[in-house]
Formats: sequence, structure tokens, C-alpha cells
Amino acid sequence: MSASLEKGVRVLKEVIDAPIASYFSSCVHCGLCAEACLFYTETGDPKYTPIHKLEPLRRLYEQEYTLLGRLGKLVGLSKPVTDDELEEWKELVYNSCTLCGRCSAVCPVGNDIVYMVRKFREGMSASGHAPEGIIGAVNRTVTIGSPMGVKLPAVKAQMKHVEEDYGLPIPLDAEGAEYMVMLSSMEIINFPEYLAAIAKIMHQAGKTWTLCSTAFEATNAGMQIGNSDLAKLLVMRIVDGAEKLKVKTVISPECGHAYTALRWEGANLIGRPFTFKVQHIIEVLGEFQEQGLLKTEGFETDKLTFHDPCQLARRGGVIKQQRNLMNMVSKNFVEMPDAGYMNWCCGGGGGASAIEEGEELRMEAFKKKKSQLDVVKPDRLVTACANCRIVLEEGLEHYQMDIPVLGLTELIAEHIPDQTSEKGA
Amino acid sequence: MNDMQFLTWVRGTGLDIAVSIFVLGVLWRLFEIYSLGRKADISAARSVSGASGWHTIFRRSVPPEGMLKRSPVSYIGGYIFHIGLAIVVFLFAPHILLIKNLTGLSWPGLPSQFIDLAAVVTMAAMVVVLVDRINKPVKRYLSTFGDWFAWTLTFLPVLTGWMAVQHLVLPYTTMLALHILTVELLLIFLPFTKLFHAFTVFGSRWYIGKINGHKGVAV
Amino acid sequence: MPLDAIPVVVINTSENSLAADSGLSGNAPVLLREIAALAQRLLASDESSAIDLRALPLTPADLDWLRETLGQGQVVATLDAEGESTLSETVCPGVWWVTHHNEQGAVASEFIEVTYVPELLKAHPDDVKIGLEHLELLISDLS
Amino acid sequence: MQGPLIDSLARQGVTRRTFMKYCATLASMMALPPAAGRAMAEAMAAAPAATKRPSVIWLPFQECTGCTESITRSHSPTLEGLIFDAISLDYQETLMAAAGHQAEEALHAAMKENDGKYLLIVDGSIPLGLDGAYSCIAGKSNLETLKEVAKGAFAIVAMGSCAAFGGIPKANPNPTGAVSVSDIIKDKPIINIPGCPPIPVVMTGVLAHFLTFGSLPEMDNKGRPKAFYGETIHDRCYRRPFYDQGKFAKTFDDEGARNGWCLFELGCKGPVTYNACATVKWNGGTSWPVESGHGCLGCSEPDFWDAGGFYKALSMPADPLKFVSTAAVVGAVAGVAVSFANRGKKGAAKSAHETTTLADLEK
Repeated sequence: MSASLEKGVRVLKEVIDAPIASYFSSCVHCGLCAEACLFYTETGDPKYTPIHKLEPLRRLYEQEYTLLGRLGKLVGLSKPVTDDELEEWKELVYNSCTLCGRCSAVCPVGNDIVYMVRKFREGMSASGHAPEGIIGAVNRTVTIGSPMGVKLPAVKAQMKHVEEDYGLPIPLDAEGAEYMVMLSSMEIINFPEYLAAIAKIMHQAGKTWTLCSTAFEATNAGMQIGNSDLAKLLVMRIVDGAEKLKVKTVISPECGHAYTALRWEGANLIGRPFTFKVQHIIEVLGEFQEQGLLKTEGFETDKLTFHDPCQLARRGGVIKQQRNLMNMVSKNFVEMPDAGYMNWCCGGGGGASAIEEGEELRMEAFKKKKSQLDVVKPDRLVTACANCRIVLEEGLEHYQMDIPVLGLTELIAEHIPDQTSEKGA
Repeated sequence: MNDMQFLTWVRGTGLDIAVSIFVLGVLWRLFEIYSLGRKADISAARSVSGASGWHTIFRRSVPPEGMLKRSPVSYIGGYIFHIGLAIVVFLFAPHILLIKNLTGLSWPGLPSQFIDLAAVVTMAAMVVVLVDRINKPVKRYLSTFGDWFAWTLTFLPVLTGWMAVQHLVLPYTTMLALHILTVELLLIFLPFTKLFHAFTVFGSRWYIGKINGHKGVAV
Repeated sequence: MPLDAIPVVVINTSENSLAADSGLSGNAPVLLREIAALAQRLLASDESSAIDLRALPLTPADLDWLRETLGQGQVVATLDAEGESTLSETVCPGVWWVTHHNEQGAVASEFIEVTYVPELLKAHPDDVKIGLEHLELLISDLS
Repeated sequence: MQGPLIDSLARQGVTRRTFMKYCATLASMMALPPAAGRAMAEAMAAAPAATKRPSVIWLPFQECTGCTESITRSHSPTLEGLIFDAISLDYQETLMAAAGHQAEEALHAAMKENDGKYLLIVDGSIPLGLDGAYSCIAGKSNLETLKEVAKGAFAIVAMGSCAAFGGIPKANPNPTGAVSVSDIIKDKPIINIPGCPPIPVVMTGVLAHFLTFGSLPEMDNKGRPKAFYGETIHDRCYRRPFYDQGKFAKTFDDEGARNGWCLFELGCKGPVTYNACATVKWNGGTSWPVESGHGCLGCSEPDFWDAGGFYKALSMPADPLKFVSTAAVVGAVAGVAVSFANRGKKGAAKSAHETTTLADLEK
């Protein structure tokens, strides 16, 4: 119970760096970032302009780190940041921002707006202005081990199911395995097919792999709320697990933010490079495909389209692999407009899906995805992020669109020939 | 003060002051901004050809897919007035003469009729983007005094320069002095307004390019 | 170095007789109206006046044009006073062209005077007195 | 039109008509309306003669004698010279026959005799560097001499740009620390007659005024007689019409130059220079710089030597990089100072960091 404005300001002073200073000095108020943000395009409300979501941070930067800003604060030209203001900005910084990075992608002066929102959240959370929903998720992740409250027994139950259903072993805490597979709690609860798919794929590729009993949850609510200390704590669990099991590669599950947290923020959070490699499952599949370790049979014939998770594609650089994989198993794969690097967010990333009071806005923003889908009119929608999947399902239901959503890994696994016979051999 | 003394002042003392404040301000601001530093990214980099800070510095000049359609005025108007300003500032013979005087560097200029046209087109584009700023809800919402001020600072030198060349309204000498004065105001305020993006745009683009390049995202 | 090596370019200035190149500024014709106005004033109120040609932006060609246009009247008076001065009436009686040369022969000042008789030509009563004294001296010498 | 001056002129063979002609010309030169010439002639001719000719002391300081040359070239036998005859030039090193102690005696005698009434003419600037040691006369620095002689003067005429504004000795980097008369003397009327050299008739015009009215003529804000410095060279230049029409010579040998077009773009400083060259001309009215095809250097304006180059058009900046290195250093220092302050602040925030726990997320 110690969050305070003072603490928030201090944290912001800590995280403001040269890129932020450069970005604020470069902004010409052209408003192009608004055109890239689905919360603006679907509501038409200018307060959702991405750069505007950073207004308190901008003022704080100027007041603390520029001579003129300090002067302005002294003579009262520039008003200090207040608790009330931050509370008002909560909606802008969390509910209406999924850290999707489209604004950063279009800014003509090159401002990485998401980079700044991520840092601004440090101050928002430290000053007690993070939304209850995300605080709850963080709480559960830290205390229970996963944002949805999933504990190891639940995982073990899943493992048992899969082993029984598919006849494939699910290794746990196998030291020296090549891959350590992470899960997101959504997959544990809602999409158990994922675990089965991994088992099939790994088996076919002939790779050793394992789950880790102390680090099975990959999602990082600490990063979503914007608190590096807590995010570090969560990353550290995975690092400890991976180092304990001496694995070569940790596979981030079909979850965008888990990937960003582990792949790009992880080493920086713990302050040292990892001793292992981090890959998204799609990257691994891509690699297997390239090396001929992934063999599929048969094709889907209905019309499929692919929703790129922002953190995987735009913010993660994995764009080609999912397309190659889609074409491997589908005869009728059609791209949505803006697909790939400029794909539109599902509207629930960055922790936004955990905010109950943001649901209405989320549904409003989903109209963007709806319009994309309306162009393609797919029979099914494939993605590679469990969170996207949930949000997409909610949205599709809300707009009464009958389009099933499935994970790419499962889709691939479905086309892997039955291996039970081989197992006996 | 008659117009000639005015001219003498603006091209002498006035310009000394303006150029000095400009240089002082630019250095000060650059130090102020970039000395804040940043932490090195120690996550394992994924290198991809074409993804780097330098690539982005150039690539960001081109609108991303689909954006041109969403905000044509910003892009087309922006292109025209930026390029127009560059033409008028750097390819007008008297300006080249001035640069040659200062630095010894010289290059061929464009015919004055062309510069004249460029100035008119530039001003027209600037008026269009101003109207756009007034009309578009987002732009109006984002606009502060600084935006109107910066627009005025940029517009006046073009207007006065063009009027001086065209011998409009005021005698050449007075108009020329006003032209130099407005350029001086521009120089003085550039480091302290959003116009400073003329410098930081390269830093900002480089940073975002560097951050994305680290992840193997070519932007 | 032989002098032949120096390129000599002959420029025939007489060919440049177009109005734009003749050195005319266009300010001279305007003066005619002013002179006319001054002449009217002389008739109406007996007031003499003068125009200082040096105080006006006139090129040498303008002056030539004006001199030629006003023409030469019947009277020309010359005054020998530390350099020659000429006071000549133009074809318009009452309009005088007054040129003061210095001892080097250069024009020191130049006026157009609009008057019946230029002041400078009239003898001053004091000088007339001196002249009278001189006359009396001459007469007394006769006896 | 009776009076001692006209009588004394008459004795020297100058007729009334000659004097009237001179006054008409003088009026024209002083940009006075023609009618003023006659009025001036009458007033000057009728001026009551002092029982004694007014005493004038001429002190030369850091100068090139160009000013004296200018005056003396026209001294005799012109009418300006006649005006000079109306004064008693009691001390002028270049012209006087006396030398050494005799000269000094003449100076002190004149000062004593005419205390509070003599007119002091100064040409040359006054060096302040090394306690004035750069220029000394009779063992005294110019500074000392000026202060001493100025004390008893009725008024001071600063003759030439050096005395009026510091002139060439003051040009960058001003090694002698040269200053003008008005920089030193604050309690006497000073009339500046700048020019390098000044026009002789300006000198005589001022003297004529002094003789006629016993006072100094009306001056502008730079202490120059308005009659001669009231308008710019440009205002009264016979090439002005070409300027107004936008016809400029671009080089000294192009067609524009041959046609006598405006020399503005070749660096003519006429538009910003107040002087009477365009009307009075030089060398007995023979010609003047612009008429000879060269732009005005602006020699009668303060700091003309450092105004950015004689051949640089007025539309070109004079010397914008003058303080650039200083500004760059100041900017860099300010920037570095701010950087240190910022890094300190950031460091302090960092070291004050308390690791957030779950409880810290709530207020």
C-alpha cells in the first residue's frame, strides 16, 4: 500500500532516457499516430491519439530534464503532474493501448511511442494508477504462479490427459533437454490441444524437450502493468528453471507478450545475457520446416486467414514463418488487408484484455478487425497467440460472426501423420 | 530608424545575435537531449539485413502502407512544403551566394522563376496543412500555442522573401530587412520549439531503427 | 609582354540608343509641370521661385534632355565670379537656366529660376552707390 | 546686405555677386531650398564682426593627415578659404610655422587668451591602450592633451571619422584601444564631421554657421550637422532611379556597369551612409565615387571598416559568424552543465529506487 505520486515521479525520472527526450523533441503534432491506432480510428475520439496518451510523461520530462521546462515549472507556465491527472490518464495508458506498436510504425519522425508508453506505465504503476484487472493478474502470477491462477497440479492433470489421449510422453523437469517449453495459462485452461501439438511436433522432429515444474507459465503480467521489478521476478523464475535444467532453448508459447517479455526484455530485466536461446514456437516450427524436420500431410480446403499477433510480427520480427507454415497445410490461405507488419491489433494485448471496465471500448475497437475479416470472409481464423485468440473469440461472438479461431501450432499438429505406430517400434 | 538602418541592423547585429542564439541553442539542446543516454540492449540480437538505425533514417521518409490514403493532406502537404522549403532555401541563387560567403561552398542554383513557383507552392502547401490542422479533430486537439507559433515562424520567411523578390507592398530594402528579421526569429526559436525536430528527427529515427533492428524488424 | 597579347574589345556605345539604355530615369518630364506651376504663381502673385536641380534625382542624361527641351531663349548672361556663371533664359520667357561653375570649370550648382529677372543680375543699391562714387571720381578727373 | 564680413570680402576682391553665388551653392550643398541661399548670404554678410577673429585650435591625434589634406587642398584660393580667413588658426601642427616649444607656447597662449571661447578641432582618434602611450605629443598622451584643451573650448569639432567615431584605428582588433572624442568628452558640445576624409565644404559650412550665428548648426543623433548629413548618399544619388527600377550592375565591367546602373549589388553602402558626396562631389566638383563607377564605402558611418566588406551587397549578412565560436562554446558548456545536472538527477532517482513488491501497486 505504498504507491504514491512521488514514487511514480521518481521511477519516471529513472526511466526517462535519451530516446524519450529525442522523441518528445521531435514530435510535430502531425496526428498521424492517431490514424494508426484502432482505438482512435474506431471511436473517432481524438483523446485516443497515441502521443496524447503520453502527455503527463512529456511534461514531466520537460520539467525535470530541460532547462526551459524547469523554468516553465518555476514560473508556473507548466503545471506539475498530479494524481488526479494520472488517474484520468489510466484509461489512455492501459485500456486504450495494447502496446501494439502501429503508432511507432507510422510516426514520420520515428518516435517509438510504444517504447514510451511501456516506460510511462512504470510510473503509472508505481503511483498506484494501474487498473485493478492487471493488478489482479500480477498478483496471481506472483503469488500463485499464473495470471489465471493455474497451479502445477492443473498442469500435471493436463499432461496426463494428453499422454493418455495421444500416447506421447510429456517430459517434466527433464534435465539436459534441448527445448524447454513454456505455456501460457490460457493454453493450460482453454486450449489443451497446444500441449498435445507440441508433443507431436517434437516427437516427429526427434527433439528432446521438457516442461519445468517451477517455470511453466510464460506470461509476464509484470511487464504488462509496467513494473520492471515484478517483471524481473517473473523472468527470473524462467531463467532459474532453464538454467537448472540446462536447456539450450526456451520456447515461448503462442503468446505475444510472453515472447516480448522473455525474448527482448528478459535479459535487460535481469541485467545479464541469457545462457540459453529464446524462441517463439512459430520460430521453432519455421526452423523445423526449413530443416525438413516437419512433415505434414493433407491440406485444409476451407478459406483460412491469419491474424498476426503484434508482439510476434511487428514488435518481434517473425513474419514469414507463419505464412510458410500456413501454406504448408492450407490450399486456401487468404491474407487480410494490412496483414503482416502492419496488421491491426485484436484490441486486447498489453494487458488490456484483463481490464474489465475496458471491455466496451475493446469491442468498439474490434470493429477494425471485423472490417478486415469482412474483406476476406474466411471460414476460419488462425493466429499464434492465446490472448489474441480469446479476444478474437469474444469479439466475433459480440458481432455475431461465426468464424472459429484456432492456433497455428495445433493446425500444424493436426496434419502430422499419426505416430502411435512408430511409438511402438 | 529608417529602413536602411533597419537593414544594416538585421544583417549585422541582429544576425550576429540570431546565429549565436541558434548555435548556442542547438548545441545546448542536443547535449541536453542526448546526454541522458540509454541502457545498452543486452538481449540476444537477431540481425536481419536492412534493419538498422541508418536504414530507418531514410525509410521513415516514405509513408507506410495504407497511411497515405488515411491522411493524404499530412503526407502530400508535408512533402511539398518540406521539399519546397529545401528548394527555396538551398537552390535560390542569392542564398547560395550567402552560403558561399559563409562557408566557401557553392553549387548551381535554379532559375528564379522556378524558385518563385516553388515559393508559391510551398506557401500554398503550408496554408493547406494549416487549414488541415484547424479542421481535423485530432490535429486541432493536439495543437498548442507552439504549433501555431512554429507555423508562423516558418511561413513568414518564405512570404517576406517572396514579397521582397516580387517587390510587393513594401520597398525592396524594407522587405529584405523584414525577410532577414523573420529568418532571425526562426533561427532564434528553432532550438526551443518543435522546429527542433529538424535536428532530433535523425536521432529519433535512428533510435527506433536501432531498437527494431535489434529485433530484426526492418522498418 | 607584347601589348598585342592584351585582348581589346571595342564596344560601340552609340548603338545602345534605346530608351532603357540611354540613362534617362524618367524623372525629367515631370519637372515641366512643376515649372509651369511656378510660372503661373509668378504671374498670379509676382513671387519668384527656383528649383535646385542638384537636389533632385536626375541623371546627366535627364539634365541634357531638360536643357534641350526647354531650349535657348534670347537672353544669355554670363557672370565672372570665382568661376563662370551663366544665366540664360529658355524659350519660355521667365524661366531661367542658371549654372554656377567653380574655378575649375565644374558645375558647382544648377538651378531653374522662374522670375522676371534673376536676383543675381540686379545691381545692389550699395554697389550702385559705390559705382556712383566711382563715377563722380571719373567726372572730377575730367575737370 | 551690409556688414563687416562682406566688407572684408570686398577688400579681398570678392564681389557681392560672387558671395551670393557662393551662398546659393552652399545652400544647395546643404540641401536647403534655393531661397535659403539668399537668406544665408544676407545673414552671413551682415554678421557683426567680433573685435577679434575667433580663435581655433586644431589638435591632431591618431590620424593620417588625410583630413588636413582634404581641407587644405581646397583652402586657397577658393571661397572656403575666404571663410578660413575669418578665423585665427592658432595651432595646427601641420600648417603652423612654429615647432617644438614655440608651438606649445602658442597653444597655451591661445588657450589662455581665449579661455571658454575658442573652437577646438580634433582630427584622429584617441588611443586608450597602454595609458595612451600609442600617441603622444610634447610628452603628453593624446588623452591628457584632449582633456586639457577641451576644458576651455566653446565647442569641439570632431573632424573626420577617426575623431568622430574612432575610424580606422578602431577597426578590429583595435590594437591601440582607439576611441572617439565623444567617448571621452561629455561636457562640451561636440559636432561630428565624419568622412574619410570629410568634405571640405562641410567644414566651412560649420565654420560659416559658427561665424554667422555664434552657435553650432542643428545636429542629428550622431552629432552630425543635419544640413550635410540629413540624407543618405542613396537618397540623392543620380543613379537612384535605376535602383528603383531594379537595374543593377552585377560586376564592374558588365553592361549594367557601363550603363551606369545602380551599384547596390556590388556593395555600395550609399543606402546606409549619411553624407553629401552625391551633391557636393569631390575635387572641386569633378566627380565622386559612384559617378566614377565605384560603390560608396560608407566612410562617414561608424565602424564602416568592419561593416562586412566593401564589395558585399547590403543584402548579404555582414558577419554572422562573428560570435559563433563563443556561442558554440557557451551552448556546449550549458549543454554539458545541464547534462551533468540531469545525470545527477537520474542517478539520484535510481539510487533511491525501492524494489516494488506486490503491495506497492496499490495506493
